[in-house]
Amino acid sequence: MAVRIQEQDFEIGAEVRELVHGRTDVGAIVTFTGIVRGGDATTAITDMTLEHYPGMTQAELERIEAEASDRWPLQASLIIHRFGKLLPGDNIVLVVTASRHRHAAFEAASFLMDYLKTRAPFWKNETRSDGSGGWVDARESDEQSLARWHTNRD
Amino acid sequence: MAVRIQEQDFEIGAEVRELVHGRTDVGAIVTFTGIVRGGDATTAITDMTLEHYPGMTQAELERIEAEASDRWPLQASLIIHRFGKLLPGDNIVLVVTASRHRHAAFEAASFLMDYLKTRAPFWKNETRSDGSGGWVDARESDEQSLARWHTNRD
Amino acid sequence: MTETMQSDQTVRILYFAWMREKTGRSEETVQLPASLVNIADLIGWLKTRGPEYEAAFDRAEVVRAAINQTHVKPDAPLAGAREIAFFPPVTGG
Amino acid sequence: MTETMQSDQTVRILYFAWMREKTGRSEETVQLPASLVNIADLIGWLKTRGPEYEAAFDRAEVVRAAINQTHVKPDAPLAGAREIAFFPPVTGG
Repeated sequence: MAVRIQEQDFEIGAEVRELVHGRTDVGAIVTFTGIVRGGDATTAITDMTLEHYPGMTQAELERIEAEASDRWPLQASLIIHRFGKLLPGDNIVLVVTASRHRHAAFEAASFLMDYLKTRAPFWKNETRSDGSGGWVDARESDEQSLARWHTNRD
Repeated sequence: MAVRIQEQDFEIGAEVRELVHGRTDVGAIVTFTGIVRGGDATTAITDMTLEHYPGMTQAELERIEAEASDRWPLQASLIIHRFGKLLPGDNIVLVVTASRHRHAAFEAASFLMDYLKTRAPFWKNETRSDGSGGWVDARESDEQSLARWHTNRD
Repeated sequence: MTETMQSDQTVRILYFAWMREKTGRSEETVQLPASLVNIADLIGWLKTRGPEYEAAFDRAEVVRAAINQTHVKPDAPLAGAREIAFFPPVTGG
Repeated sequence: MTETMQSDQTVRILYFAWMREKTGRSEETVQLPASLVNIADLIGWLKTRGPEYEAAFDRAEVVRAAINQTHVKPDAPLAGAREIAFFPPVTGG
């Protein structure tokens, strides 16, 4: 179980190898990678800056990871989130979950992303080619995605 | 969209890079990796041989991939399945899905694995340290996992 | 022609995993009797060909079949079949 | 002491994203009036401190808060708070 907040890029293959190296009890690994999209033709995104709340981010991601470990039998997990200036095509976030069985790995990774999207203190500021950039609005659908995890538990 | 049936290993990072290289329209990439488990302490798995139906495997996986592309807005996908002799800790299967949004990528990857588990013509034969190995029985739970995709559509 | 005559349909039959081990063969080419309409009929006929077939198809309900490399049910017609495969439930992934 | 007196509670207040831009500061240290019980009270008090605060908290319902680096609701008590943060709904991931 590990959380890293960093400016530099990550490499999925290396992170997965590191996480399960030498283990023979893991049957399923799911990774999620979030990437900066370039926008559409009329309003291309030039770059994006991710601001975060350094004191809180690490603790909040660790809480979310602990919650996932509490709900699913995970043998290993990893969250990496970048901050600073990013370009279209750049990696933003990596979530990795390892478990004996595939459904636990899939569900835990999906849960981690839904929680991260609504709880991790990061804010995106886009620069767009037509000057329409600025702080990205939160998506109502991200809040709604959380609801399904509540009904599973309560 | 690609399917590969091969004896040799694969490297997740290289496959993901290849799949989305130079693209700025992909926002989410999900990978699933299936790995040979070593069994428990009393009946360790020494090795495993994956037999398949060469003529049918490629076509069947392509049908499954086409079905996923039909249901979710995928920008890219990849299925790699190994055959032959494998050891505990070895990679068996890789599924990669790329989409604009994370839920499509997660659901399509999960769907591909559920279908692959019940439709792709592969059979596992385990060798165990206590001589109890042999052909692996299909899991009833894998058949049940399919049902949720039917209710979504019908 | 009558039901007891041989048809002109020659098919390649493949066996995988424990179906291969139990029948003792990975493939064979057979001429189908014209009386056989579907996969279930073919299984019934194969079981008359020897104890190894009888053992392999003993629990016919767990045996899966494919015609021309596509999964089929026991009531699938044999007409047009060039390659038929029998195998246990799959266990890949 | 009476409600109008200053308490001994000094807190660091942090502002992120457009809350930082609207208030014109990323952080400040303030002594909380003892009359303030919860986050909603603090927001009401901050809005009296100048037009930049009024603008920042104009739509208070969209502003999120954390006390000591943990998410809280507007009715969360200020007692024990050393660090309070205000920010828009998060947009990471």
